[in-house]
Amino acid sequence: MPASGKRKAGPGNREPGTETRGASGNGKRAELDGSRFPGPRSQSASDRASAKLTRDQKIDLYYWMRLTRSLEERLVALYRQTKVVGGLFRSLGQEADAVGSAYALERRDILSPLIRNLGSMLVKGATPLEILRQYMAKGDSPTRGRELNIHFGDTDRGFIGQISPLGDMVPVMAGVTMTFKMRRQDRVGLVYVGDGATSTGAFHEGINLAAVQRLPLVVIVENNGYAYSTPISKQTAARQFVDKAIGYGVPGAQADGNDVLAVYDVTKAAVDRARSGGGVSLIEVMTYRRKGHAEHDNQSYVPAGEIDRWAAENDPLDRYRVVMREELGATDEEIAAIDARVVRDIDAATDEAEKSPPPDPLDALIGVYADPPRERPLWFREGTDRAVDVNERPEGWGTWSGRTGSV
Amino acid sequence: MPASGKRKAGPGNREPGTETRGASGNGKRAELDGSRFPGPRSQSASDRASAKLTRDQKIDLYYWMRLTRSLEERLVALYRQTKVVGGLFRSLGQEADAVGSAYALERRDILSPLIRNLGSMLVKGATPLEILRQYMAKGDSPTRGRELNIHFGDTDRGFIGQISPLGDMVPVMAGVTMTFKMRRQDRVGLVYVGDGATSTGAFHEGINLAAVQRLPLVVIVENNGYAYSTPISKQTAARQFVDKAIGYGVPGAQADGNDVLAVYDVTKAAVDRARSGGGVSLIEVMTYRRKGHAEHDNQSYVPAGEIDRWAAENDPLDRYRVVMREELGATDEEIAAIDARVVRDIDAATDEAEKSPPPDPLDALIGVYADPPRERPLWFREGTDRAVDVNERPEGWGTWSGRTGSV
Amino acid sequence: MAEITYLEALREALVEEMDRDENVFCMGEDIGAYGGAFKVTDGLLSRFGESRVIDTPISEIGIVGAAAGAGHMGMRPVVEMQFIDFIANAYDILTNYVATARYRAFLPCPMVVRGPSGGYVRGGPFHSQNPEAGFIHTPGLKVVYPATAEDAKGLMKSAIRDDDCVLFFEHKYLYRRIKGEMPQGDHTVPIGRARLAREGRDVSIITYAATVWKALEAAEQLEAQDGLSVEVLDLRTLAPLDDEAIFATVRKTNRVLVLHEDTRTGGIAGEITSRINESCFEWLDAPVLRVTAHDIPLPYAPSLEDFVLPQTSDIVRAVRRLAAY
Amino acid sequence: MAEITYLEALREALVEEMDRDENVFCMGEDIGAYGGAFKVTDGLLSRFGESRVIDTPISEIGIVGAAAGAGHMGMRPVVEMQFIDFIANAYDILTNYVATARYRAFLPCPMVVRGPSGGYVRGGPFHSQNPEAGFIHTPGLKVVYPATAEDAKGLMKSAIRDDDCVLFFEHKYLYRRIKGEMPQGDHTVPIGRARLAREGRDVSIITYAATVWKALEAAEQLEAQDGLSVEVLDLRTLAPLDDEAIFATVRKTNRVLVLHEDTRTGGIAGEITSRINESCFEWLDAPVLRVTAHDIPLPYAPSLEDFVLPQTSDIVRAVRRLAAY
Ligand SMILES: Cc1ncc(C[n+]2csc(CCOP(=O)(O)OP(=O)(O)O)c2C)c(N)n1
Ligand SMILES: Cc1ncc(C[n+]2csc(CCOP(=O)(O)OP(=O)(O)O)c2C)c(N)n1
Ligand SMILES: [Mg+2]
Ligand SMILES: [Mg+2]
Repeated sequence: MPASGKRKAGPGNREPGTETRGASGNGKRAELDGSRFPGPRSQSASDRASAKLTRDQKIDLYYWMRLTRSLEERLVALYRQTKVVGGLFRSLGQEADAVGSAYALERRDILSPLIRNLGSMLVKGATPLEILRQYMAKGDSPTRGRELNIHFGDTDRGFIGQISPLGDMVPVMAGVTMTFKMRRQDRVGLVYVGDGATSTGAFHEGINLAAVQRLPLVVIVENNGYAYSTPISKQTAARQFVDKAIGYGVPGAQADGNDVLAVYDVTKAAVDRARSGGGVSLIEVMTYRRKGHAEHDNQSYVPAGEIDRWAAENDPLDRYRVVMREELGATDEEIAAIDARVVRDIDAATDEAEKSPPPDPLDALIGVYADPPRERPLWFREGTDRAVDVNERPEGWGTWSGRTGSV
Repeated sequence: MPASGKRKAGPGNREPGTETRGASGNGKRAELDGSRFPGPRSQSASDRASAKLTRDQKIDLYYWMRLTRSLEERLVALYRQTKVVGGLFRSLGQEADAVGSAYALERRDILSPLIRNLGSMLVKGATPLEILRQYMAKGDSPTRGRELNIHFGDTDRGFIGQISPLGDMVPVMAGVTMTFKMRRQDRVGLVYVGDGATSTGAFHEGINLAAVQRLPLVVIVENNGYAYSTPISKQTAARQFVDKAIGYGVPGAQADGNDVLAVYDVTKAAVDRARSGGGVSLIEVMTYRRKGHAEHDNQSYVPAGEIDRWAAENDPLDRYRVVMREELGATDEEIAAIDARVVRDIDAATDEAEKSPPPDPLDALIGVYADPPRERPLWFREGTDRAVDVNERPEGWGTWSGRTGSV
Repeated sequence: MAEITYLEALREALVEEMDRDENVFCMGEDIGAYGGAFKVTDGLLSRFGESRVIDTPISEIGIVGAAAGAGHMGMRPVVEMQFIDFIANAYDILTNYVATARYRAFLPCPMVVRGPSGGYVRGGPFHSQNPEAGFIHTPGLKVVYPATAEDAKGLMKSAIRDDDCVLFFEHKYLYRRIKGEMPQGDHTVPIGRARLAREGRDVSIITYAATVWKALEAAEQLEAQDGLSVEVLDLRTLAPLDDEAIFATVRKTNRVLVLHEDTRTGGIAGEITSRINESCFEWLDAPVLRVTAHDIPLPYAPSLEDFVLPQTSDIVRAVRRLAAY
Repeated sequence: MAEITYLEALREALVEEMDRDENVFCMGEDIGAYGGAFKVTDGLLSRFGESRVIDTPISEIGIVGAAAGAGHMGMRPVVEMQFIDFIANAYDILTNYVATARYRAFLPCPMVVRGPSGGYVRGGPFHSQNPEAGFIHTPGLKVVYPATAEDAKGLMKSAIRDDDCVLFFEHKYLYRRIKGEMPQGDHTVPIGRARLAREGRDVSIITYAATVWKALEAAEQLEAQDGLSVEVLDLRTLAPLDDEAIFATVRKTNRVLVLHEDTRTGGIAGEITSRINESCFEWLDAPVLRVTAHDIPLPYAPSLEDFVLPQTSDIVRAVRRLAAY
């Protein structure tokens, strides 16, 4: 596999935050634990799971990464037009991590995505139309306007929407995979946590419970260098996140998160292990968050040059295009055709999504419980079908006595 | 140090639960991490911190262990006389762990004991009289009858009482030691967690925060084989609790928890490290809980013979008496004199404690807040100075219509 | 039929539901080999095996979260908090994840979180709590708290069959003190329906759990000593509240005492008072009064615990005041 | 003097208190280099340095627990929840450890837990919460929730100086929309004291935080359109409640609306209604009514959020009903 060197981290491609990590340690990297399954780098090219992917499948990986990136770019445009309600979260530079890992699952498997796993959701069958409607808080969005951005799921297609409190999806996915095990189903679960979320009690309790129960669960720690503004050196004193595997007694592995095939390989190995009764694995994928936590974040806390270096030297799409050309013999035309298809798909979805109406206010009352299926409107709302009088909002409250500041 | 072989685990002295541990691993013990400070076994006898203890201090260690055990035995007698209010928790077989570790602290240092750290509290200056009053819910007990058993503290003497929710003391002690660091005080904190409590989110968040901040905190995991009825194989898939140190990026060490000098040595090393700015350490002490979780627990879940074996072959007092005779030249008379002194101390304290009155009901109103310093009794209590009419209790509620079962 | 205790009634409900539906399973700390701190799940392990009676690490977040995930997949988990006090550790995942799952994600989340609750047992501040108020406040959760053995069984069976999360508070003082004869057959008690524990004309006491028995005791005293006829309404379900039953007793006696063991401020009595106020203001001949615990962490010594918690004599005093109003 | 925003007022309070007392320090996620998600702590790091402005891992239990430990040692920590919604993760350590420390162990536990709260900002179910009810219910905690910039500053300074734990809810909708002129000098506002935001004779609205502004807007409308004189009481402190101020306004107008943004069942309105009932029953000419959010996890789409939350027109309707009663 001649291009494998290209997939290795380049010179500018140092791991995020290495200058401060291991602050409390001696700087030495931990010995790899013998019980860890071999990571992709220690395998010969033909042993890699990705060696078994067809050319079409490998091209597919590019399509999903491209779709992820372009869809987010469309969302940026809509955000600037104030059509997105609330914040916009990017996964720029992390597309390989999301797509490569999700691609290692079967349809019957279930994953729980995070805010930067748009790519995982697309691979699992979420559509651009759903994403666009969701971000624009439309009435026919997957959550009917109840939840924001990509917080939605579909157990049939195999993804469960996250909630905001970080770490909570780990115990939830322990329960999902506990069910697989109890029912002797041939299914696997995958849950993502950010470097930041590894500090939460929920992560700890969830992975520990899953490990003890030997559940078919893969836990991917996405080390993208930051949690909001917090660098990993302030998140953990561990020399690497994969070291946490040892404390839970589960195999651990690291992968270059900007190498889609490496991510696929390492995830596939863990998924196979889980499927064959080998229990939990913890994978650290090394990547980098090139945009702010959300669009409003100006990343003032990032050292000068760091982002540019990652963009210039370690973009997952750039890197994969090299692989496509060199290993798959893809031509510029073939790649351009995929890019064009992505744009068409997104254009069509955008047109469609923009047409959708906002939710009917009264839909708010439906489905807090299975029984009763509908809440009664409070007495002061009886006879009204919405909350806000037409003329109330523009003046707004907070304007009283000229006390309004600028928003 | 000729007796060092004796302090090593004997044949019956296997680590608790080894038959099931590492269920998900390959049974291989993890390589010791190079950054761990050397445990006592790898040190030559004269390097050990305990080599610097005077003979009196070493005799002292026996006094504290003996006092711990005998005081608990007295509590058992009082419990059988129904003079103890609520449950009784024993540390039988774990006295070395508690005493040896606390002995490594200075008076200005602060520790946070658990339910099986009566010995630590005694070393830190808690008195038998306080313990007895506390267990009997007396009005002049350290918490004036508000909290049970050994849940009390005194920051002057350097211990902070635990609360029941497990793990919570770890972040609290992170805050205590954060203060030491901020004020540049030459003080160290020590917090105990059980094998069971390592599974809690509070433990995880607390030790991780402390590790990142390089706080002068020693975390001792007391592996006594069980959490209530749960064996360690159902608590963690890790091959050993000390492995968790790696995931937090802190040095870890293990010690034979039934060897009071070994516990002292390993703790002293961690305390010295903390004091000199080296941050958090995690120590696993291997011991065994010979009584049930509390007195009511009949330990039906314990494999036959396990308790007897630990009692016969690995009692920390028995083992230390050998050391005292062989290394310190202690005579049977000298040891008997200490035992007698302990009994006298406890007898006197018991007589005194039994005299104490129960709390005045109205004391319940004092001190929920600094301001207001006292709650007002609810209107239906105005003019009364207690809650229960003399004749109300005997009939009691729950007797209605002959529905009372046995208690 | 022989009477069984409140605790045995709970166990019977678990066994029957696990027999009936293989999706029902139990999970918690020390519930298997040991049978639970109070032995509620005693015998379940040998009957149903390790895969349906799961001993877990000490991880309330983990257990509750896992139950949610299993619930999404069609299981019906019953999880134990060793003491209900430790439900505080799972507050986030219960109120943020579980309670909202159906609404925000259309995910079913059937599960029961059960545990020994309440005081009067010298358990001190962390083994005596009544944390219901914090959950009644959360849309998406249901909350039950039975006072009788019959209701313990019938509500547990309904809770397990409910398609949403039910918090099941069991009063540990009642576990072995209260007995009842179980109705034959598949005995369920509907969630959301109160029970008239005693009929009366003069004053209503609205309460639940252990204080139902205190109210009944006070009612007997008041009848004997004052000739007062006191009605006692046992709420049984705290969320959703049975407004109909509450309003009916108010309209009947026109004098209401709300009684609970929980601390006063922010306790459920406020909510009940508000609803009565909004819907039955004209029927009130006296203010709705509350008898509750003091706003104090529950101390452990008997003299202190008795002082902080509501007692029968307090109820007697309050009812007399209402009757004389 | 120039006006400053509610948010700037909070920052001023932090800076002044950190200047005044070296034991005051701040701790939280992204509060240092980034200055906090809403920039409340912007500039503190450069002014006070890393040892007094501490960026932490994502660990609400850890942060709150550490604050408690530091408080025991004489420090005065101010910890930020990035959104107050995440205080749910610290529910155990706050309600079990912190709230009881003084009572059960005579340990001082001064600390402030502060964070952006409340809705009307399209934040969805986990960035819009008003979790005050769960804490008002806990003896040992104090709870404040200011509506004005002056109170934001004055209460923050008092909270930091308080010897117990104060939960400080900051309404994120008000951060940059509300301005005020700060009184000269060491401006503190006492905890436990309500503020008469508007005097009136006919109906009282008792409320706090963002809905104070809605109440004032409704009052103006009602005056203009109906000639009604509406009094607005801004509670400012929710625990302990200012009974005196509450009872005074009830006795003055005899008609009361309790208004809050929080969900209805188990919200603080119930508690207030109960207290009014117990202490001012004879003064009431109408039932105490509530305007609150619906009992629904707060949805994100504007049309849905507006429907679930209380709006000015609801208040107008409710006051009219009270006035006509
Ligand atoms: C329990 C909890 N605390 C705080 C937050 C606020 N918050 C949202 S995202 C975030 C940073 C997450 O960082 P990381 O886990 O590394 O994921 P990334 O955004 O880098 O993918 C924080 C602090 C939260 N959502 N949940
Ligand atoms: C958060 C929490 N969950 C459950 C309990 C109930 N509980 C009390 S002690 C105990 C077992 C503790 O085991 P371990 O930590 O190993 O300590 P040991 O008793 O063995 O010293 C349990 C489950 C608790 N106190 N706190
Ligand atoms: Mg990150
Ligand atoms: Mg243990």
